Amino acid sequence: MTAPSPTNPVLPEQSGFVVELEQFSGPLDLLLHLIREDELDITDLPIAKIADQFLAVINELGLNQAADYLEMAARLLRIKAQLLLPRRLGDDEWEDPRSELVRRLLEYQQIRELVGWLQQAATRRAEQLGRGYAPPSPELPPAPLEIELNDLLAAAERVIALIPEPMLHRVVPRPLDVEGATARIQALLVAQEEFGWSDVVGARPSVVDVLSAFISLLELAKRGALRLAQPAPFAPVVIRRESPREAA
Amino acid sequence: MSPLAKLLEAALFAASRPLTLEELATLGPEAAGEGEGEEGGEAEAETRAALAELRGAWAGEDHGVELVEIAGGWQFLTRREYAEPIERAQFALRPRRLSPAALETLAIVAYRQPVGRLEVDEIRGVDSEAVLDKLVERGLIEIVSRGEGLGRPLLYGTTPQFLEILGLKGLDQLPRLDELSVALRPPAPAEPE
Amino acid sequence: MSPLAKLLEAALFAASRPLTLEELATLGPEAAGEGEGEEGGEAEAETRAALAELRGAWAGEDHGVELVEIAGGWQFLTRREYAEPIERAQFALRPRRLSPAALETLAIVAYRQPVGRLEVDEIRGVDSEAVLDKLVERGLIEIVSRGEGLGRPLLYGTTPQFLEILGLKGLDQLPRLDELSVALRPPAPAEPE
Repeated sequence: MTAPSPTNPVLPEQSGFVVELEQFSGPLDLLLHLIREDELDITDLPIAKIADQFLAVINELGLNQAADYLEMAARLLRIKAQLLLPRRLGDDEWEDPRSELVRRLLEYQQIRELVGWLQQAATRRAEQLGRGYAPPSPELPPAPLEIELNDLLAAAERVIALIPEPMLHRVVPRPLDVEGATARIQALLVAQEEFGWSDVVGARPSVVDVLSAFISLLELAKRGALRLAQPAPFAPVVIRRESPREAA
Repeated sequence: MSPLAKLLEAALFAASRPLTLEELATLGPEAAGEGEGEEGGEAEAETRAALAELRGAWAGEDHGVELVEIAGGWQFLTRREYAEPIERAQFALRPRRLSPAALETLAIVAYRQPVGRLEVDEIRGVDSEAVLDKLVERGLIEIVSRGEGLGRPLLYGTTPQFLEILGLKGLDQLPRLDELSVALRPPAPAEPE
Repeated sequence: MSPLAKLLEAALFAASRPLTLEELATLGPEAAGEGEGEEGGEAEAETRAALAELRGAWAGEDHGVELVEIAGGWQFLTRREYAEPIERAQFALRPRRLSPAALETLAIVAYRQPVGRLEVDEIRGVDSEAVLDKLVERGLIEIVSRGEGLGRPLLYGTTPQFLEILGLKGLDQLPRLDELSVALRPPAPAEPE
């Protein structure tokens, strides 16, 4: 028996990996290898022989720590034992204990055949190269939004911290009234070129007011209707009307 | 060439993946300044005509790249004879080869889709979770639905990118199972394990 | 075109960066099988000639793409008049149908809103952060509030656009859960984690 020797160290804790490193992609692959090597008839497997060989190989390769291989070894030994049991002559009910394994082997063999086909197709496709370099388009408009969502949410939290204590713990009972906030901001945008946070939410905002306002500000900034700026860290946010093609 | 054909040429040349007729049709009429307010069907017919024109122009021509039908769409690719020198000059890299485990898993997903992990495990005889995850990550398979039964398992199917890396027009170009030397059993009627 | 010009075309198309004349010259003679044992100067002259030939083939009004010299290197560029429509179509080129994963997530949000990511993860059995982000980006869901508890998780709800796309007047027009064949899990009775 000439099992290929492993070229890579075995990593017992990652059985999926072991299999890839070795020449065999799993216990079924190993079984097929043994069958092919000895030119055995797959539909009339000499189980005792195969089981012994299988055990020897997985010991040799250190695969006896991989669960998938162990399970197969156990299965082979069970079938071997079942075949040793005497059976009554002319028992129509008798089912060959090998049949399930044979079915799986045949199925797996077919998969291996498909693998060969896929590999060829992939190799052939790799003979043709696709477009490599896509130059950045000079036509791309600059991104309208300059503030990260996370930054803004962090800012929102800071704002919320200013809200009177009891309100903080109240569950927001309904979806935020973003529409209302949006309408308000849009009205302000029409009236003024630039305004501040408190113009939007008023002097004593609720949590709902604050979050609604922030979400609509975000949305409007994303659409390019306005620009948000903060002159300095923790400084009040300035909301400015965004006019298209503005020469700043 | 017509303006639309030239536009398609430009789009296909710029893209690093195949573009489908549907996608090309979104470029169409308005962009090329032809017609107005037409329905989707009309735009697609026009695109189809322009595509045929473009194909015609490229079929006879003598170029280093060619227009190829692949993965349900169209893509410019270099002619086979040039990949080797281009790679040798290190101007481009060929895609990494897939491991046997990955190909096995792909084969099973391709033929049994939609298929759950347990079935893949059973056919391969090994735990395939990591391989499936990697294939999802590489965009070659995706979760297409959920099965019935316990835990409503995720079911996988192949993506257009799977066809792309194999250079296939569609799944129907895969070999039929009865063309293989061994026959695969039909999908099992829920066998008790 | 000469073999060398075709090779240059393929290389310029496939290269992951613009290529200089010197770089292109390394492809040249041996690969195209022209001349032997020539000096660098000769190879470069040949490459220059082939490049001129290639440029000529792509010049004129009849193509959507042109060969352009930029910053000492050569590259294929989409003609100016086509660049803009292609750029514009980039948005349309994105898949227009939602993936099953996205639909699933959307359904959970629609029926359980306001709902946090952890609950979505738990229901779907996979990490849903990326999907949720994409849905927000597409304007189908939005952050509607923050939940109580550790880290005060973001809670998602559907947007008016979600209803619009589905052609619904309101959320109450969604089919009731018990009308669905595969019902989403009812709210769990506060399971201990």
